[in-house]
Amino acid sequence: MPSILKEWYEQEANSNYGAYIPFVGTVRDEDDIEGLSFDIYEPILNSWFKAWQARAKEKGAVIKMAHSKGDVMLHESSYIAAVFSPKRRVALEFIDEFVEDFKASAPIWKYDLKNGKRVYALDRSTALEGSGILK
Amino acid sequence: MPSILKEWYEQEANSNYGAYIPFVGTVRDEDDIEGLSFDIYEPILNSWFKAWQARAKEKGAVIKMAHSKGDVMLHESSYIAAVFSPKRRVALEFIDEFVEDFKASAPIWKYDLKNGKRVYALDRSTALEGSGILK
Amino acid sequence: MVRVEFLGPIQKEPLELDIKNLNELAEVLKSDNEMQKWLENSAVAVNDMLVSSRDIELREGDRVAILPPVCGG
Amino acid sequence: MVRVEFLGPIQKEPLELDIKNLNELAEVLKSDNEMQKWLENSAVAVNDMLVSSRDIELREGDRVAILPPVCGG
Repeated sequence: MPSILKEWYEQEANSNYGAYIPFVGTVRDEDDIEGLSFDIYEPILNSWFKAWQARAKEKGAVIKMAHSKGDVMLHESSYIAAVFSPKRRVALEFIDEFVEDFKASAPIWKYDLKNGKRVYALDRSTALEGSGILK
Repeated sequence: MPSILKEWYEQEANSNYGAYIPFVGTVRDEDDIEGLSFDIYEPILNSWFKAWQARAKEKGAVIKMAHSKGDVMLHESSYIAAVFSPKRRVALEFIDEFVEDFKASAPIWKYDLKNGKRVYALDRSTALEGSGILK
Repeated sequence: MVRVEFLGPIQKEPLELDIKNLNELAEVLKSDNEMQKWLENSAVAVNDMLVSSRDIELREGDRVAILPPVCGG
Repeated sequence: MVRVEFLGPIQKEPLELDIKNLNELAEVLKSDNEMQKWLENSAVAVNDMLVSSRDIELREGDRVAILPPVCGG
């Protein structure tokens, strides 16, 4: 298990949160890939994440996130997020909204690793909001 | 962090699930309680859980659960569940439905520990479906 | 005989009753002062299956459980 | 000058352009054959803020980023 889940749990051990919901995304063995690879644009990822931290704070919750850069092999975890909240309902809704917005908005690009090459996963990717304004 | 989360993760390490979502419920310090205490009626809990395992299997997912019996002190975890699924959407919906139905349907009774006594938490409890047929 | 058990916070020893159905059980429990408050919000299981109506016949050796409001987690 | 960077899978070196707004940037990129397919599905950030319209003036030293479709997780 990714050790960061334990670290996060210990960070909040005395914060009096009643619900802790991690999300662990793991690279699946499918389509004959050897693994996945990721590019991340950190400046925009960080400001996106700061906005989510502010939303969490408004609800008395805390959100944490980690994402791999570069290659991630089969059955390794590429993405981990977690929400801590006093109440379960807030936590359940928050992890869902956060993970979905992460998929739609985080500036991260995914590549299949096939025969040692990086192949951009265009068909599983989502255009960011506001895309196409230069066309 | 509850070690069972790691055990579950290792059990499914080679199952090729893409999403792992645990839910950890921890006893909060509130209302001057010293902790919580639980009674469990296992025969009905087990059949309820088996029905959920079957629902998970239908969706290609796996669900796991552990709940404390007896006393649980402040900041200790009383309840842990987890879903493993190939896809994130199934996992996010399943953990939410499972945890909510657990609250509404699992035959577990909660007591506040106050001044060393067990006080039944009637005001936070939910009547099971079909309650009142003998009144 | 039918064995009736009271779960969770209901502080009551099990009963062994000579009853044929849940209507008869309801009559017995209604006459019990300490049980009246629980009848409104408690569910009933017969042989560990929750039932949704009183329309249940009981047989020799059946087990009935009375389940007050729950709160796991 | 305005620096234009191409992120993720767009295999293109950064440009230093003498442009005043995103309309001028659009004209430059449309004339670039390898960029045409990306313009339809890419978003634009100015100084690391995503923008939702072309109605943006650019100043000396601004940085523009072109962001193709994403897939985290």
